Amino acid sequence: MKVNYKRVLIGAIFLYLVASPVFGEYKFPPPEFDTNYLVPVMRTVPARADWLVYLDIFILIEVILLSAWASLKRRSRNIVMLISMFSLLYFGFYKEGCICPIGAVQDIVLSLTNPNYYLPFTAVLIFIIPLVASLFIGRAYCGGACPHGALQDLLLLKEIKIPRWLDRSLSMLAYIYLGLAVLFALTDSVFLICKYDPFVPIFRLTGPFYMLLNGGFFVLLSLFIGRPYCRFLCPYGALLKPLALVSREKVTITPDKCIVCKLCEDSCPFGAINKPDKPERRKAKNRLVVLGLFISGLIAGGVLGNYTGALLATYNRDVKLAVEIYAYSEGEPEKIILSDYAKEYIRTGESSLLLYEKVAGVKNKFKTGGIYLGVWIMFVMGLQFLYAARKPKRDIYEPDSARCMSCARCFRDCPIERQEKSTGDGSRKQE
Amino acid sequence: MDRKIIFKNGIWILLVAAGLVGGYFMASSYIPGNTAVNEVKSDGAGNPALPENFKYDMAKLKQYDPRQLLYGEETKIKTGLKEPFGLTVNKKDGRVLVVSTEGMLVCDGAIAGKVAALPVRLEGPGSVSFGFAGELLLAGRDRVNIVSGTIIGFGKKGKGVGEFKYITSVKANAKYIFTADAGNRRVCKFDLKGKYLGQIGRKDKAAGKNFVIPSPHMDMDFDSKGNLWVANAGLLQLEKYSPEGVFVSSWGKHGINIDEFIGCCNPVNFVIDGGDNFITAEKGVLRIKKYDKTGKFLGVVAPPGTFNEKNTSIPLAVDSKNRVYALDTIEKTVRVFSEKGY
Amino acid sequence: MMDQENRNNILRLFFKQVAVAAAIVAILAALTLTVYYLSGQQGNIQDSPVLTALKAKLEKYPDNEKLLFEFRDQDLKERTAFFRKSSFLDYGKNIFIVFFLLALAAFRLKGVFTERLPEVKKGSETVYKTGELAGANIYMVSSGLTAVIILGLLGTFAIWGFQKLPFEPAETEIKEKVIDLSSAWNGFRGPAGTGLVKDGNYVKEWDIKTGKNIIWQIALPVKSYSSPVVYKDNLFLTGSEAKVLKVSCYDAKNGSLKWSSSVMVPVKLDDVEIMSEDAGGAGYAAPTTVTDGELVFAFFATDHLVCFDYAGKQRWVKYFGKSENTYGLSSSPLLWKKNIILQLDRGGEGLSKLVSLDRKTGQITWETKRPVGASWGTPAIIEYKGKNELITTGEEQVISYDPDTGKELWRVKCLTGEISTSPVYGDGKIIAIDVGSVSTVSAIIPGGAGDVTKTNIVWSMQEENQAINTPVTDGKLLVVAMNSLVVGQDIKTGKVLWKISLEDDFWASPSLVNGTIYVPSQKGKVYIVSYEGKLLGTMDMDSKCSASPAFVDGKIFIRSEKNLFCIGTR
Amino acid sequence: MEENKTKKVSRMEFLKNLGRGALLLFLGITGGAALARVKKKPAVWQIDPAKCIQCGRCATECVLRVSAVKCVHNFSLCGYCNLCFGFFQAGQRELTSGGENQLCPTGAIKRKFVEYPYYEYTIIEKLCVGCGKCVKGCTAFGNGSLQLQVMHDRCKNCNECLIAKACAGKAFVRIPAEKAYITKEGRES
Repeated sequence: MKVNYKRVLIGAIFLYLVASPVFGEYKFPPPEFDTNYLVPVMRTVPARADWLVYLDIFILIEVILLSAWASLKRRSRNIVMLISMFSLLYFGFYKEGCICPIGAVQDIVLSLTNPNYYLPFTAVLIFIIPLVASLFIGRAYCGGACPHGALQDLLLLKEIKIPRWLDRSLSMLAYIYLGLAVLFALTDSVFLICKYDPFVPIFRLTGPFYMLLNGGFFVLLSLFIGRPYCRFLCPYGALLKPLALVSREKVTITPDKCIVCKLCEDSCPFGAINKPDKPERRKAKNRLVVLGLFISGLIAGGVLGNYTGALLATYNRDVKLAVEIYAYSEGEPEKIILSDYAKEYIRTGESSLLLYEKVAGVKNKFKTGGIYLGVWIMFVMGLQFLYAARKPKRDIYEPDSARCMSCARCFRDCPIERQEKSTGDGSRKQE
Repeated sequence: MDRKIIFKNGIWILLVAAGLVGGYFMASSYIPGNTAVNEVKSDGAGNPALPENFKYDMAKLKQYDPRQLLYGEETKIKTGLKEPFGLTVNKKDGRVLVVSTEGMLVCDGAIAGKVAALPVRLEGPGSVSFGFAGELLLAGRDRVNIVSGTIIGFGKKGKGVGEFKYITSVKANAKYIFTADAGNRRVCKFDLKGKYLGQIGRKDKAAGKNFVIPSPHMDMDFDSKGNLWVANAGLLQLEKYSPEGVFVSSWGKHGINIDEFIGCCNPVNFVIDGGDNFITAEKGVLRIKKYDKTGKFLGVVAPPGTFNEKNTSIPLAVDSKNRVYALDTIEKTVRVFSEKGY
Repeated sequence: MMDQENRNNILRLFFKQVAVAAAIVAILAALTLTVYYLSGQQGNIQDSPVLTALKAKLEKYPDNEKLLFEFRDQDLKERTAFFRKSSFLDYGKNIFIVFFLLALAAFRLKGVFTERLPEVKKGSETVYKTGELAGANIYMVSSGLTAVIILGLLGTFAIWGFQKLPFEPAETEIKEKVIDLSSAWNGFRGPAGTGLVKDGNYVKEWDIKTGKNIIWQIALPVKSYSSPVVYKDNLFLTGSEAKVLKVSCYDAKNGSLKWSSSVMVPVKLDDVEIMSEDAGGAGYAAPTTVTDGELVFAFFATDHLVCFDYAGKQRWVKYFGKSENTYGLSSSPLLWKKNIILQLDRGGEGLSKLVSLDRKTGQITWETKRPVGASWGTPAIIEYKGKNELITTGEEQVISYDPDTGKELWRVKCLTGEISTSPVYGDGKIIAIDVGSVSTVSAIIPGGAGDVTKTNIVWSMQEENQAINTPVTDGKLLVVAMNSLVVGQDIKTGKVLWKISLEDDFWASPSLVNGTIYVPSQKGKVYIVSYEGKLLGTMDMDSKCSASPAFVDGKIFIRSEKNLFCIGTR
Repeated sequence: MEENKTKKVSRMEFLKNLGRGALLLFLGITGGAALARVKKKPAVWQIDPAKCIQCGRCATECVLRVSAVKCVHNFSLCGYCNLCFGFFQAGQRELTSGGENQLCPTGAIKRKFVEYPYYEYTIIEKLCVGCGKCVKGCTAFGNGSLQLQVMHDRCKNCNECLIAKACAGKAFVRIPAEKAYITKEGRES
């Protein structure tokens, strides 16, 4: 058997390489068999090859560029859909959604505070590439390359429009979620984004029950609401939004020929198209009030965040362990059933006071982090408030470049666009 | 229009039927067993408790009746050797000898002397014992040295005649030297000059016996009548051979009771004391027990928990006063046990 | 022949029906799976009660073949069921996915054949019809509302987060109090560890039968060789009671129990094999406690150093790993500046060490490995030529260390056998005694570096008796209580000044109190000897006295095996 | 009017360019800092058998329904014992593969007679749930040839391994991907 020989040979070489320098000589010999029994080799399946990871990066870049081309230049919904289908199949179901830029946020953050944390080069690239891209070509990553987004987008069956004020309010959650995820990652507590990601278990078709339940909920939601996770929760989307706002290229519908028909606004399931407006100028007094509110909000956020952080600290594993050890050392040892963690900790014989000290450090980290979290939340809130108060003059329907996912639905529904397409001028140049 | 209706109803029926068939297969592939609901209790750290069947309780196996304890620890000798492997007592002068590849330690009773260099270089751990005439038998992994004024060495690595793979014990009586070679799973017989005379085991179909040695533990000793006893560890038995090396009888059985041997391969070490009683050492559940010459369980010498749990063998020796010397190879100490009231 | 529109209509209808039917199947599958998933097993096989019961039965009737086959059948059935369940989940999942995708595709295709031009939806304008200003206000109001909600949430969390973790110390830093320990008997053999008392009026006569000069006496539930320690009204004792380690605090005025706390160490004492007091070992709690006036430090033979506060609450515990000391550890902890110094001569290679721990936290401040095996003495800190030295006795040698850093200063090889005596210092000489059939008393001058065996031994003398306790000296007279002998020597020369032969054995150390020597004995007596070597009296106690007495404010606290006595005039 | 508009737009454009530049700089700094922390070699999760205490969490904590951790058999260490404590329960009735004798809760170990007195024990990987019971038995009594390992055809190599977070013995380590398994070779008893 050819295959068998190969396996034995590879195994032997492997064993030789691994074991021989250290232990080689004195190995107790296995029994000698009279029958021609061949000692099998321990089953080891090699890990995924390294170059494949770089191939993924390459594909990611290509897909982002392609998606941008399809939405900005080719202006074709169908091509964008095809790209996102590919992403769903490749990044989603084949790669099973790991590692993705959404989770990479935590890797980056944790590696900045903990130099010993294992941070692969690819994680940095995967994190940074879509961000840089969004500065130039908008949220092309969300539109075509993100398997999470692709899944939700393709699931959208019967759209239910949610009012704008609700949309704007809910989109705040993403920033809070981002803040929390960063706080938990910084303190090495838990990777919140990964733990509660709704779509990874769907890509894997298996997972812990709570994850599957979460996934099912979001799938159900996506049937009726356009990209609920992207719009309201995605922490990476929260990062992309401000970058896309100053993007060089952005989706425009028909700036020169807009007939203000409102079709595009209806076509957008993400509420990302602003309608024409002719506001009056606001008075400076109002702005002052808003500014005052803004600053006091920041302070309130900081103060409250401080204590909120202290509460969040109790979700840290070390803190839980310390609480357990404390309960053990205060109560009657016979009656308390210790967890394995506590048993292991006790076995090492460290002073419990040291643990308490460490935990105090963790809690302090959380408290400081909580201040930043509170300020961050109130800062974003304030910006949102100011943004709402702002009234730019607009004559035509225009996509909100922060919210636009480059899905190209608006082109599909635009009568002018249709007309041009039907007259054969397919690849219309953008003004 | 008819076709339309057929379409309309046909598709409905077809699809629901397909679903039902699927469901039927789903249901039929499921044989209702006993479905105890997994009661997930939370421990203090907020983690689900492990189901009980994932626990593998070693504590249960370590239980013993304190009334069965026959011996008490008398003293402990620190060896100062890095990797001691061999222990023997010269029954004539009561000196304890502990051997490691880098040197040996001679103790007078409980008082440790200085670490001295070995008379001969040893390749890897092996075994040590005193011969009938007081000569020192010093074995490395695959070479035996007879030290008595002059040094006679024999053996090399291999599986042929007079070759060794993994010597775990070497003992001599007035006529012969016996070596237990765990690597080759055989006992070899030599004369006092190192001349090969024969072997026991090694799929010796004629003799009808075979040593089952899954791990490098295979001990030997002589009783007062000069019979050779070999620990057939894989069978959890002690086997008796005549002075000439012919199989006579055996005893020992496996089980979880204190008088039985537990594990894949026990006893890992044993020694026969002046009263022809067996002192046996086991790994896994590290304990030393005492049996009489018929294999009747007498009691416990060292209960579980006495030795460092990382030990996988406990070389044993007895002196003329029937004190039991046991070598803790991890903590590098010789522990001396004597009968209570001694 | 159908026209275009008709064909589209039929296809649309077709796909609609496919979609609805597939959706129904998918939903059914999803529901079944969910119910199934929740119905118990989540991927791991369980020991079922049926099997467990059968197993127990089988063990009871091992020869019952029928039972055996019943067990095997049931076992196989359950294992099969487990994997059937697993495959059921997989299979059901596949059904769900296929039908779900089918439904999705059908809905999409239905859309393809419903070719309609996009049109402005009716009624969608209403929200914004309230005017431009109103539209803007809606955003403002919603943003404001969100802000309020989030602030509210933050506030709620903040209220919960305001609570402290149970072990968090109070915010206010406790200031370092300077505690006067000069009048206390706060450790092994007094505040200086010398066993020397220079002031106070102590009785030389008492009777436990008549109660003469007995202020109070209490029965001790705990057992150990450790000595009582007194600070102000608090008397601390350690011991083991029914295999539980205890630290107890009594009122020194009347002997009432203030508290008795079990030591929370994460081992069962059954797992720690220690030679008990009955077997001639030191037991679990031979080391004497030490207190700094705020905290009590108790060391146990289980290798745990435990810190209690005066309320009886355990503050910290430090574990040093399993030791190999034959008789059990007996060296008492020592107070030094902010630290606790502990001599851990625990036998075994690399196990012996000297450690210094921070009093407050139990954190190790320094640690020095000792090249010796097991020994049982307590170190002493002396001042020699303005420098502090930590003198230790151990296997074969006396070693001096710097108590602040743990650096070795010098060593003298003058000891043989098992060392259980502690060094004492007087008249510029360190007295070290070894134990054997012969005891050698050596006087060593401190100072120097390295091995100073040849230069620093001033005198040494041998006595054919065993001394396992610690001598006492006032700088002139050295009193050694040996086996059946109490010897008074001149510390300058080692010359024996007097000798008292007694049919007794001494484990407790003698004390020199204003020129009178108190020697508790193993036969349950306390011998009172004058400075000149005259036996003044023999006080009978109830049982053997292995602990050294404490002398505080005119009261003598003597711990016998069973009782604790407070002796003095009322 | 027209001129005014272009002017305004260009001012806006300038501001946007400024913002873009600032954000790029920020991204550059973040990326650079992260790159400084990058570990060059690709790594995977694996269990160090020396630290593994066989607590059983591998079976329950993995993100996959059936854990990526499986028991593997390092045959070169195996003693081919008749009385295998990875296979048999302590106190087994007899040395057969009857359900009452087996330790494995799923029956995932196959016992095959090789020749007297040797038996081969093979893990049926499909049935193994990674509970580590057999590993515990073999480590305690035998040569420790059974060990738990993360199988890389199943492991998703999550950036935060949930089992690693839950591992009581802290036995989960990241090791270079080219040497993705930790065998006990040579550490035989």
